Amino acid sequence: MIQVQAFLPELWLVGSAFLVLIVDLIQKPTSTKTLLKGIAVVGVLAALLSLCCVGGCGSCPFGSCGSMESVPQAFGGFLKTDTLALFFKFIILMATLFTLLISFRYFKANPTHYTAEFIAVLLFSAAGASALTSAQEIITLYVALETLTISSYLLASFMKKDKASNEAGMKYLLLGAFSSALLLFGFSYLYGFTGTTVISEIGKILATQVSSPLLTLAVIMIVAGLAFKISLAPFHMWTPDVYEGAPTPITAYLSVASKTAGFAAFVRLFWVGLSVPALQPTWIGLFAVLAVLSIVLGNLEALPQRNIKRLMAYSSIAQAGYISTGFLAGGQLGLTAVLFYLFVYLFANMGVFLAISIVYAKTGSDQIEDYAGMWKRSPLIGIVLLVCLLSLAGVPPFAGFSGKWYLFGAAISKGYTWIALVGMVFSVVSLYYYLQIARQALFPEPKDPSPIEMNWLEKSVLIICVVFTITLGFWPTPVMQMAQSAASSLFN
Amino acid sequence: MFPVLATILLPFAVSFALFHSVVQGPNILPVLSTLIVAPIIAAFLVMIAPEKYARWISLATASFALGLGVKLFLNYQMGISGFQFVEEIPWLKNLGISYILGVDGMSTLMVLLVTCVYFAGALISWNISLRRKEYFVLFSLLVGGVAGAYESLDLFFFFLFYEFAVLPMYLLVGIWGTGRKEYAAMKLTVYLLAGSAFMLVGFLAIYFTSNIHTFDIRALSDLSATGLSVSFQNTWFPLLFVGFGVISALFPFHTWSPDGYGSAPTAASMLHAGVLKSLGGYSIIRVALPLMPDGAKHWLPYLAILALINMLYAAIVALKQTDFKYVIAYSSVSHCGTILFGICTLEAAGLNGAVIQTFSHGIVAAMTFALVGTVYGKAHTRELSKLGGLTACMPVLGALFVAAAMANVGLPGLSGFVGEFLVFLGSYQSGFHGGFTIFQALFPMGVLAIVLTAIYYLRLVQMVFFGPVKDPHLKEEVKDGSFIEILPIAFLLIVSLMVGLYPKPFVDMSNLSIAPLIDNIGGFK
Amino acid sequence: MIQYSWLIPAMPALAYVLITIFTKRSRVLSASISVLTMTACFGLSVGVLLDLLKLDPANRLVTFGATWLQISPWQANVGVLIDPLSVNMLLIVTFISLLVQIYSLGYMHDDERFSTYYSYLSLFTSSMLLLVVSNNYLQIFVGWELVGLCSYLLIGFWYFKPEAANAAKKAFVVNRIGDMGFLMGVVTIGMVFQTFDFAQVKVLVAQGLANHTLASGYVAGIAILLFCGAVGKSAQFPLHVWLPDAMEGPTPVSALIHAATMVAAGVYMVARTYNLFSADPMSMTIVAWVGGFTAIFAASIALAQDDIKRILAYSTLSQLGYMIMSLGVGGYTSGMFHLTTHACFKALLFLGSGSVIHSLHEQNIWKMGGLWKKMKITTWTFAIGTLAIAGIPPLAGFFSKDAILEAVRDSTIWHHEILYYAAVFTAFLTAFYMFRLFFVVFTGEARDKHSFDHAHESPISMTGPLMLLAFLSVVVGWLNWPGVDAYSKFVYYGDLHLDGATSFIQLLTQSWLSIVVATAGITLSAFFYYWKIFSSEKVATTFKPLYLLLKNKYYFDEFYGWIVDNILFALSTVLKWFDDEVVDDGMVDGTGWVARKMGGLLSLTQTGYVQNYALVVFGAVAVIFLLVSF
Amino acid sequence: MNNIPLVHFLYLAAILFGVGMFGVLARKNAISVLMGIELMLNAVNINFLAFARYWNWNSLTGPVFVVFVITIAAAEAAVALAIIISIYRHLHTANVDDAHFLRG
Repeated sequence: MIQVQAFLPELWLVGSAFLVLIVDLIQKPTSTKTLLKGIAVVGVLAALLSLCCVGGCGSCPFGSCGSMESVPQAFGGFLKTDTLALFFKFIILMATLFTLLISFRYFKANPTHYTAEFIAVLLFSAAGASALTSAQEIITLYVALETLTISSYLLASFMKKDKASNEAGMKYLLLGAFSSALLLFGFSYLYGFTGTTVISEIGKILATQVSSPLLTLAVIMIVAGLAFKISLAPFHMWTPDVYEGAPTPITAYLSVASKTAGFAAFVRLFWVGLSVPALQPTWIGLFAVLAVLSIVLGNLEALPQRNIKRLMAYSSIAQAGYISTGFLAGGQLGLTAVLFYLFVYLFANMGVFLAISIVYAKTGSDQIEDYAGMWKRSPLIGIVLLVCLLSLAGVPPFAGFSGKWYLFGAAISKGYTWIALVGMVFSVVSLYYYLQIARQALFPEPKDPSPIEMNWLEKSVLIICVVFTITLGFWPTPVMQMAQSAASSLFN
Repeated sequence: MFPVLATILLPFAVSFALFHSVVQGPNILPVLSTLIVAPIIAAFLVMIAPEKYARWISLATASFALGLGVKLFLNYQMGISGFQFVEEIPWLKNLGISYILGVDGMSTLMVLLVTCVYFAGALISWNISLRRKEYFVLFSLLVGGVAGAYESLDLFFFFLFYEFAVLPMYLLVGIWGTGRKEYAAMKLTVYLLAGSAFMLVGFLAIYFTSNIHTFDIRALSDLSATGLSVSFQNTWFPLLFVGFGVISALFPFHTWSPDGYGSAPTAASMLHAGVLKSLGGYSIIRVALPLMPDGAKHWLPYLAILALINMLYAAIVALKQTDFKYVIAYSSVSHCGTILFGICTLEAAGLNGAVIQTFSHGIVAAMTFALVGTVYGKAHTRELSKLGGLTACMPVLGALFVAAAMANVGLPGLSGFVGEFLVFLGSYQSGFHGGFTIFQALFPMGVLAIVLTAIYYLRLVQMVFFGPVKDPHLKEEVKDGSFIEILPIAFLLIVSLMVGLYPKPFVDMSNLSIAPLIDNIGGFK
Repeated sequence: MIQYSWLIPAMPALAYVLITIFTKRSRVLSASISVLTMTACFGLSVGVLLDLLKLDPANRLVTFGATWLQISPWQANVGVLIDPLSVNMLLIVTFISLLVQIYSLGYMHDDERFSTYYSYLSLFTSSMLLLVVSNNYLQIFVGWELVGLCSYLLIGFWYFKPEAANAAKKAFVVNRIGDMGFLMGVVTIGMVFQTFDFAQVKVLVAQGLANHTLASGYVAGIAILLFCGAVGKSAQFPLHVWLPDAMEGPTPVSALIHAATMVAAGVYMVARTYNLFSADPMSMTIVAWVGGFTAIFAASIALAQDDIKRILAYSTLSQLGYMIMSLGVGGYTSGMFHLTTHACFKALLFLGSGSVIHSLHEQNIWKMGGLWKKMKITTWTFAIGTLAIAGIPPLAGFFSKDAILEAVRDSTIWHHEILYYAAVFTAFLTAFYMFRLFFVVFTGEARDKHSFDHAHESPISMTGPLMLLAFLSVVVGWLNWPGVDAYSKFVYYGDLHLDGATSFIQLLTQSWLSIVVATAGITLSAFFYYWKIFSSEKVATTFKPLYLLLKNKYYFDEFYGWIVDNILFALSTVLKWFDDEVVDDGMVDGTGWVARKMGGLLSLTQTGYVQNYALVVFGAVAVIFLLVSF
Repeated sequence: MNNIPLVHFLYLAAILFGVGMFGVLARKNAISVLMGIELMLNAVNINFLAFARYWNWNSLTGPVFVVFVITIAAAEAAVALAIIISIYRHLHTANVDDAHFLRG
């Protein structure tokens, strides 16, 4: 049977996407796009609300998820929206919402004729991402993934006039396609070994099998294909170029939404499908290597950066590494840590990118030295940069700190103390470049003291980011509980 | 002058009146939380209030906090050892984290120290003009963090507050500093956080290795319950020691301290040298020793050498400094060496000495930095070659500086002596147990430090305050300290005198937490 | 009265606080507060003395105290111990400092920091008395350090004079070096005996030595550590260098601190802890020889000095050497007795020189001369002081110095005969250089007309104390008038035994040698400087190297200066370089530099060529596969 | 053709995949790179079908997957061509190496 709740959010997104396109056709081209924006925002908000009905309770998104009588599912269980999926969906949808906001400011700065298309494609890719989180089966997973990525190719290269954007798009596309080819090849062998594409079935069947080189190859290729999406080193090479070239809102979107989706895929595929004695040591070890590599490379390469978007790209590589430590630790604790950190990461990163796009709209530059004296031009942005960046660096009392506390805690609980040590040492390195930005923003007097204006919406969103980032630092309890119930839903 | 006095006395009285009822058992008012929250609230008030009220608000809060600190000291029941005024709120049950505050003798002293320095700092920053609002916001936040670090009994919150204090320091140094301030600020921050990286991993390792999954220090202090293996302790004790040591400027991780203090604004260096730096030694006694006694026994004799190097090395380097403030900074490093050395002795006397020395160093270093700041504010230079004969134009400050120097030198009657004497006693005693230990060799060299300290401090006094006035127009322009400038320094001097003249209450206080600890560990015997 | 004895150190401390906080403005109030408290202290001390005399000689010891700090097993007390020894010191200190304070009324009259001066004096007296009445090792150390501080403050009282500032620093640091040993000694005592109390330690040492649980060598070690402190404070060789420089301070200060009281603290401390020293001959020998050597060493230097105060300073050194030596050879009573008499006549001499300096504003004796015409009282009193120190009967110096010589002669320590002849020779030298000083300054013709013309006798506030002290310098010695032996019966160690003469005549006959050398010294210097039959210049030129050696104090200042500059400060320079370059720039900034450079190098891998990225992906997969499967 | 063993198909697929990968890594023209990717995808398709036959034809999983792959490949190609054209507008070449302005 089919329960609509299982894909209600996706319905909302796709629906509003089409609506946007249609309305754009009806409207006369000169008209302001406010209506479209309205529709999009409402659509995403509706999708967010629909999470509640999926959760089966009216009150809070996740309130009674633990005590839900039946997990809504559709297409013969190919889509199953359990609490884990809900958590991921929430992050993705929030990210989409933020992206929309950012993009409004961004397009004020460099206008385009294709606002409607942009919004629609964004919503499509969001739908893909959100479907991905509840995919229980490889084909579904693959289709959702491609929906996400192909539309993000478009988004990345959306600024047709801008050479950088085009280059970014092309690189992203070629490499993305290449990596998904690898992924598929891995899938094909996986199918070959098990004869099924249902993840839980795969797990059952592989449980009895012994490891074989081909199977290992398959696993490695799958890891490679997905690691590309969350930009784990050494599959991260595309990230800086694409992040720098793509329009700022898309950079934000990629750094949060598509990462989250990638992790969702990882969690399902590996902790349900491939957590079998024959394979687990292999891919956990593999992840340990990748995580450490990303932490080291990401942080070190971020040091010499001058362009803030590029810097954030490297930082996001490092962050992926941190999250992977929690992922490879696995189990209730590890996954909780991953989910919580993603939640934290959402607000911190989005805050930074919103600030970036606001500054860019004013100064037309992404160079760090142009952030000089931000405290005077707009105190709020100064605070946002300080708080969010330090949260990314994992400095108390900001959310990133408690996030890292759980991630490394999970890693250590499984005996990966050395990874935790590397992680901590390099988060000190990261502190160096994050503080470089904060320093520019807070210490010197501005060259051009003209204030940076923003509308009430952006103001409030920035404030929300700050408030969340600070509060979650010393009072993570509620979100942690949600994350726990979400993580536990994977195992029962 | 009178409004200032009013702003000081009223909140002081209020806090006394408010907490007159704070006693053991179910205490009505969460005094410890108030100590943390009050500065943070003050920060918010400063944020919203108009700029001209900023300093008044922070001064009022400071004296309120001072009242609390004194009250705490008075109301602490000497009869019962162990933690008092405990507040406990479960935070994340299944992760063993809960919000626990509590003080024993040692931390009561530390809280008193914090409040004293906070008060003095608020007065010293009276004439800050640049970005005053932000300054006082950060200043108050800093204090809140430090107070929390000294009070919290849960490793998670301990760490949280600990680093919470580091961040405002970064901004204070970076924005209101002098000289290579941005470099210094960055260095200081990166250093301290690098040190804390080991702490965090160590804490987590302890949590997951121990049989009882909790971050509650009280529970973890029971080795039989935690069952941490000797090998584990031997691995992690040095790492934690170094992690904590970094913030106490342990050689060779001390170089943040001269640069940091050299360029920090006065109140910031007061708080940092006086309070934040003391956190290192404090946390070793509070966390590292009780949690990993076997590791301590194994490593301390070697770490003692590092501590000794701190004492002597910093003292010798201080001899040739040309910058007024750098001498003080190195002397502070040297004194921290004394503290660490006292800890390394693992003896009742030594540890008590370390605690008293921590308190004393806090007060004295704060006083000295306050003086340097005030003098610098008047003479506009810290070059020893340019200064000289300042007593002629600022007799009171000169006299106070001589007093401060003597306190640093460890002259009896001032707080410095008590701590150092106990440390030496402890180190020799530690040398006594189990035949020859390294301490018998180290002890005389430790004593050598008091001579070196005397040399460079008297050199300082001579070059700055004695002799003929090098710069003639200093004589006309520069006037002696005003009431508001003298007040905090005199206040700190009085505290130092109180400890120096009648140390019994303070030593008893610290011994309340040291004696049981030593009983558990049992020295090197 | 004894139960109030704790007030004796307390009152001057109070005076200090009052002056510093309230009466800085008013000179009169400050001075009167200080002088009145001092009078009260003196009266109280006399009262204590009388009380003590009431007690039976066998147990003239009263002690009480309160806990100062406590860590089991230790309990450090602050307490009072009243016995003949401490009462003796109490009287000296309170009396001399009372006189000095009165004297200073005149001497410091024109100084603008008059009140501060008096506050310092009160502080000094208070800490000195704290040291004196102490009943435990810790407290004596505390007082010890505090007098050091006051000496620092008072030497550097004229801080704007670079020499004064230097001298103050030097005094403090050199003392600090000695105190290092003292502190180690105190700590060791605390370790070994688990207490700091004099009485208890005394008992424990006796027991330990009796039942051989305690090696006497160990006690000797402790004693020597303590003695380091005495060497520093009493300016014994090799830590003597600070005392002559200390003369940069105001002259009354030199009289009080650097002649009568503080420098005697070392002697007092040795006497106070005598049971430790007497436990083992080794420590006694060391003490005796250090004292003896200092005596002759300093006396020889005094021969060639030109500054009136420095000559007196060196004579102080050599007299202190006498006392130390006397203690070392077991002459406990004689040492303390010499301390007492010396306090009187040396204070007298310093105050006299002060009155000279006050009128001439000149310290070089070769610019003085013929002063007896202008300043009768000063001249007469000074003459008495000089005779006293030269040891001419029946003045004070004679009795005490002769007792010391006796003690040395009769002692049994290693090569005491050498010490004895050295001491006798020192007596000769003392007589010589003291009269050299006297003749040059007071007799003959004025050498510097200008300063001579406006020379004048000092006011009564200064001459009064002079006369009083002169009187004492005559009579104090009579305390030990043969047959009476009042002092010896009062202050002694162990059980009372009186040896030596029973009548004055017998004493004179016994000690013919010291009288002979004294008169010889006087006559010789008269030949040189009064009748000018011999020419000192000629001698100086003939024995030029020797003369220069003495003139330059055996080059000790240069030697120590060289050590400080070329060892300590050189080391400091090296370490500073190490700290800045190696630790900081190298290790710390180096790490950051490496990180940034690595970041730069690694980011070169981002070539921007899409196919390189693809290649990396492929390569990574291939490598991982190979690693995993093989 | 039932007697052709599975491994033959796999070898074929592997070779095809390799060829495609070579195209991706070596060819400079963006279009050829794209074609290389298409080859890789088709190799995957062969795998799927082969495996599908190897298991059983009743479950349509393999073929269905193939259908999806083909569709998505088509979509991908569409987007790709669009982007390449727009690149061409800027650089007047479709050589992937000429687009290397974002680096470092």
